[in-house]
Amino acid sequence: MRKLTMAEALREALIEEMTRDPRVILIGEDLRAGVPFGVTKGLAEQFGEDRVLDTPISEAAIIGASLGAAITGLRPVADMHFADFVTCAMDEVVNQIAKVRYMFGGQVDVPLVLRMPTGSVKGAAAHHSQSLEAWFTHTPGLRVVFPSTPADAKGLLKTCIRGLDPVLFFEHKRLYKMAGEVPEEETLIPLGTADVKRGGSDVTVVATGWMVHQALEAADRLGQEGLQVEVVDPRCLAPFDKATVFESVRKTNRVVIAEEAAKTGAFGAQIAAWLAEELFDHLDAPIQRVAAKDVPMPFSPPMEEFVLPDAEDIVAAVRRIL
Amino acid sequence: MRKLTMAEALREALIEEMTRDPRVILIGEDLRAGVPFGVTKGLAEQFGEDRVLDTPISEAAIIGASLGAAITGLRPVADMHFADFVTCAMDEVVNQIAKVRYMFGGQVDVPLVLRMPTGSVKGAAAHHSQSLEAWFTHTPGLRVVFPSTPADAKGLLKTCIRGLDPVLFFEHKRLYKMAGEVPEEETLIPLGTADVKRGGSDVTVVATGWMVHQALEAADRLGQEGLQVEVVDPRCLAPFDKATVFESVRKTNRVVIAEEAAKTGAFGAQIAAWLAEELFDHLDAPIQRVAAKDVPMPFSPPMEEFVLPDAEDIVAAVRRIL
Amino acid sequence: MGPAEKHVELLRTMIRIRTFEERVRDLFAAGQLPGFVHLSIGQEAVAAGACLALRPEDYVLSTHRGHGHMVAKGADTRRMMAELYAKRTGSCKGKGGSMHIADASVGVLGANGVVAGGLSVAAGVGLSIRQRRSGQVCLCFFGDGAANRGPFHESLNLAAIWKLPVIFLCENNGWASSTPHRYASAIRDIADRGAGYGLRGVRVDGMDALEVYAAVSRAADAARAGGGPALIEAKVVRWQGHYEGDPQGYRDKAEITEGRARDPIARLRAKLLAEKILGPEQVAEIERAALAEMEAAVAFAESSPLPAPAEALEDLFFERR
Amino acid sequence: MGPAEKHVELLRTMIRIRTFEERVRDLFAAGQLPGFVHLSIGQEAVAAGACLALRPEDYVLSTHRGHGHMVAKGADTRRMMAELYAKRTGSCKGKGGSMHIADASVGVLGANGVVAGGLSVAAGVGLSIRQRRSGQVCLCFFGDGAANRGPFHESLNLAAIWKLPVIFLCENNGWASSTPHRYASAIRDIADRGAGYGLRGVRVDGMDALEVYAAVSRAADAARAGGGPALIEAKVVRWQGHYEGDPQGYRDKAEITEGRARDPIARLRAKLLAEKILGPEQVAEIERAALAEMEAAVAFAESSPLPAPAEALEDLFFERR
Ligand SMILES: Cc1ncc(C[n+]2csc(CCOP(=O)(O)OP(=O)(O)O)c2C)c(N)n1
Ligand SMILES: Cc1ncc(C[n+]2csc(CCOP(=O)(O)OP(=O)(O)O)c2C)c(N)n1
Ligand SMILES: [Mg+2]
Ligand SMILES: [Mg+2]
Repeated sequence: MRKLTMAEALREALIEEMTRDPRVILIGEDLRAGVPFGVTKGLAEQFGEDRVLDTPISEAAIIGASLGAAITGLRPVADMHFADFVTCAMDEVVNQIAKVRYMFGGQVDVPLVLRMPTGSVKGAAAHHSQSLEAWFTHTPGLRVVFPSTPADAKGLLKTCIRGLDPVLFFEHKRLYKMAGEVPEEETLIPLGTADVKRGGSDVTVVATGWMVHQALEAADRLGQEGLQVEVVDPRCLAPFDKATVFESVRKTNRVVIAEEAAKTGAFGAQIAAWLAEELFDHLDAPIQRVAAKDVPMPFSPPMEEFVLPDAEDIVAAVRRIL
Repeated sequence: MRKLTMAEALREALIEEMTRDPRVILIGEDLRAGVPFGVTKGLAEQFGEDRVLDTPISEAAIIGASLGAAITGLRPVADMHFADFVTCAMDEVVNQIAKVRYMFGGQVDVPLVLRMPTGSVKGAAAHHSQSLEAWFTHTPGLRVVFPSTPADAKGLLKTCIRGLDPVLFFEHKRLYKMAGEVPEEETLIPLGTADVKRGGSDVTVVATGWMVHQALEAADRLGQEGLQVEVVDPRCLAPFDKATVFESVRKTNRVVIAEEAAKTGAFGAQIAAWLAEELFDHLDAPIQRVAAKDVPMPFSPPMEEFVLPDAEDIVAAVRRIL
Repeated sequence: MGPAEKHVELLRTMIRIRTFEERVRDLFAAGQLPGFVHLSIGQEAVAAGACLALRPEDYVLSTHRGHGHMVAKGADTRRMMAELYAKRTGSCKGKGGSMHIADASVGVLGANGVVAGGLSVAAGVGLSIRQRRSGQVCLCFFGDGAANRGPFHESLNLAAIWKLPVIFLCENNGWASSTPHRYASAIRDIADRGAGYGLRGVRVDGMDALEVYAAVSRAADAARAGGGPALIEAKVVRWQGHYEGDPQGYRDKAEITEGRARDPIARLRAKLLAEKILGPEQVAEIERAALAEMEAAVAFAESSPLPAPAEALEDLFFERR
Repeated sequence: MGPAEKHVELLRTMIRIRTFEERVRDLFAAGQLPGFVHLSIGQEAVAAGACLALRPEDYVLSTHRGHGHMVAKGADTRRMMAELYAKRTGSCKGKGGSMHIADASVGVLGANGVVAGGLSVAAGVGLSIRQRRSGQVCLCFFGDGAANRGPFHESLNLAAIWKLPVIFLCENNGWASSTPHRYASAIRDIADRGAGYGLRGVRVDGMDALEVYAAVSRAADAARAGGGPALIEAKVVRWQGHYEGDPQGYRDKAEITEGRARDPIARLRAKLLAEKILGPEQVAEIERAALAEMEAAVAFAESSPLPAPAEALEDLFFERR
């Protein structure tokens, strides 16, 4: 199958959906130039500046405007530039976008996708490295999607753009340049479906985003010792595919949860809580969590590497329970 | 001992600390009138309008300004009016207040307290009822305090005002009018110390804020059946007193975690995750969680009551594991 | 409608709003309504004048003080009253209440519990109008207090650079809860902030429905013609407390009594009587009709069922799962 | 300092900034520095002119393009360079990097990774100055792009109603990353937004250090005298890309070359030479000294140790636990 980077796969999804539906518009900072990750480069030339809207640095207005457009007939795909800046539009996301449909008793649909470039890139430091997805899984009314491969990114983004509910779509910055097979034929991936990235019977590693690849690397290493590690990628944090995760843990009875966010209060804690509440009798060992240390992201590489979790940490966590 | 409402206890703490330290100032909306919860009423007359600053409706500027004041010699106690509006100053809280000390390598101290009136009051609906503390326990660099009694509120607020680290101080709206004993003599409660509100040996209920009182009511009811329920109030979510909670669970081997926030991704999930990771062998039953249903707060009382957790839910959770 | 009919329509709308809200005031005082309510009694001329200048297909973004905006834009007062009663038959099925009341069927995209929460949404509605070439306009109400929040700034700039058909209408009643506008804002006239966005801010007497109507009509025509957004400031008086039950210790009695001496309804009524556009009997008939309408609204609300508790789980998403 | 000395000081500061940043540009291109850097080459006159008008005890809030502000306010270039090298000896112990560089010992309360993140903080610094009656002022740098964010609006209004000693200084280089100011802002001159806060906005040629110095001096005197905040807009040219490595496909070559033809350093140098305030030899000496200083800075940085990984757990709180 042909290979695309995640950035190319996302662009393809945008092109296909913009071609298919004239109501789809893009709105955000530096979209026409495709700064900083290149996903939207060239789309203004292709679809016109009416549908690829560069904006001032006005996050609150951009995101609030996306809501206004969404409830009156458009299907905006907004771009947060860096997920860190969602803090500048937090009221619009949490108090408006997530709640209007409910507060108004279902009078409006909110077909809105907010793309969130997330996670660390070398030396980006405290304001350009955060993994904030947990906040939004704790905000009723939002869908939270977090793909780890080009194919998943494309298939999920297309589904989100066609949907009628607001989505925070997390894209890990380190994955934009990572290539993977992407089917030529149209593929829509339903929300709330986890994907088993690697089968195994000894231990389950539930990982998200960049950590999926760290988990696969860890699985390779442990595999050389004859350990069968199953790697499950939820792909979608809300709605969350408990069935697939539970099925895996029922089989392995051991689980490691790996994510890049600061450990305390991260989404992995909720996964652990579900297992401890609903699958307790199938757990043969403590639930291991691998995540970033609880500090802002430091600039200096040695400290940054120390703070970030990696394959080595996953290997160690698996060893603790096997 | 004399009794005070939580609002009176908080006012006393403010008066004592403002008297003791001229650097302490109050900043927020409608503070002079003491709207809406009365805590700051009369303080402008007592300490002057220079130290009790009413502001425009400019949450970002108010909270950002509190930071600027804190790192240059004042000790601001800012008021969020309703915790729900922290969304309007999220960048200032998360990217500035929580991170400056760290990003700058410890060059500045941040003696700042942000008071957060939180939780539901009858019919307040989606924008005035939220319990958002979990977000901030997931934000390295912040202290998160959540007292459930007038005495704890006073003792903790005094400690926070004297400290040199930023604190989000949650005050449950339904507790302002609740009276409780408060010592006359000066009492400072250290952060990170949980309090066992009621001893028991059969099951541990870890509860926060308003739910502490629901837990005590549940304990009474179950007590009539001879069940010994221990109720632990962390009082401080960050830093979190694992030792006291773990000690209780080591004794009871059964735990229910009760909070008012929407269940998915709430702080209780992190408590459950700690137990499942670090105290697994002492758990004899699934970790039960009692929390609000995952929807925005509806306006209509029958729906609101249905969404909110209460003593009955705690009783049911205890029965599930005994 | 000819001018005379329009004036009569303005009077009728103001009387309907006043009657609705006086009913709400009394019902709330009697403990019949949960939550809290903010009333616009005294400010009716803004809602009535502005909405008469709109077409049915136009949009409105409202505020926490939004009953008048709903009535003026044509919302069903029965479903409105039922919403305040927290009944299943309410505009929002009892999920919103006074602070989140909305009726998309008449273009009201919602009151807002967050001050200035509607301005950026309005800009986006304007964007969608432009993209769809639908010829609609979006009217966004907000208060003097809201004009000090960041979204005011970002939204006006965005609407201005894109020339969006949005009318930003500030109801300056001089107060943001207990905080006086003269204290909270560095300048007296919010209209003067328009210059920061290349807009000529317009100032009108918000106690004069005709002035409001004229100003919003001009702005709507310009917006439909592609002239871009407008900023209009209507100076009004807040007759009531910030919320019902507000002791208003912060406000001196004289200001309240003087304020109440200015009544947009009495003013227009006198004018129409003087100009013989209406006779006393016709005015009385309008008042009777409004009373009857609100009686019916209350009866409808009271006889409506409360939502079943589990209905709280509905309406969160379009896709069930 | 007499006028002549001040002019020489301005030139020296600009040359030091330029020399520091050209070094950084080359080191970054050579892959010596992690993360990303935004350079202010071409904009040196603003940092130099503004900071010369300040006292050592005054405060500065900087931006993501903040090296010049640091140098001009007196920060140690050795520790600055070490910070960019991510070394333990850096201004922020390697935790901040270029985008979060700060030196509280000279009053620089930090660059900021969030556009407009510093404005509200500056208002609070002004508040604390007022409460402490310390006679200081706070200078807040920000860009044209930042002027479209809500905190600009809220912070200027707050500083204005409280008459805080804060100087809001906009470096308008015509670009916010790839977005032109003329597209993103509804008005050309950001200074004109001052009127919305009762401030007389001041426009200066940001390529002329003397003009900037004069304007900020006046604003600082007024602020110290209790006259409240100021809004100054300095028009400048961004010589480099938005960040180092920016291909600038969005910007036409002519604009860049024309822009680079305008050089604040050459301009002042020529003036001082023409007025015989300095001779060529003295200018060369200043340049040599700057080169030597930055050589020493690089040597210091390169010879400094990287932080130990576990140092990442320090400096989060004052209270250990
Ligand atoms: C962001 C935000 N801050 C504070 C509040 C609390 N609050 C509700 S209404 C109000 C006053 C609003 O004043 P204004 O905008 O002038 O409208 P008015 O009440 O006068 O109609 C305040 C402070 C809020 N709802 N939202
Ligand atoms: C709130 C926020 N939005 C977007 C960004 C990404 N960003 C960094 S610098 C920049 C441009 C800033 O333009 P301006 O304020 O004019 O400063 P300049 O870069 O021209 O010095 C942008 C969009 C950011 N850092 N913060
Ligand atoms: Mg008002
Ligand atoms: Mg710029």
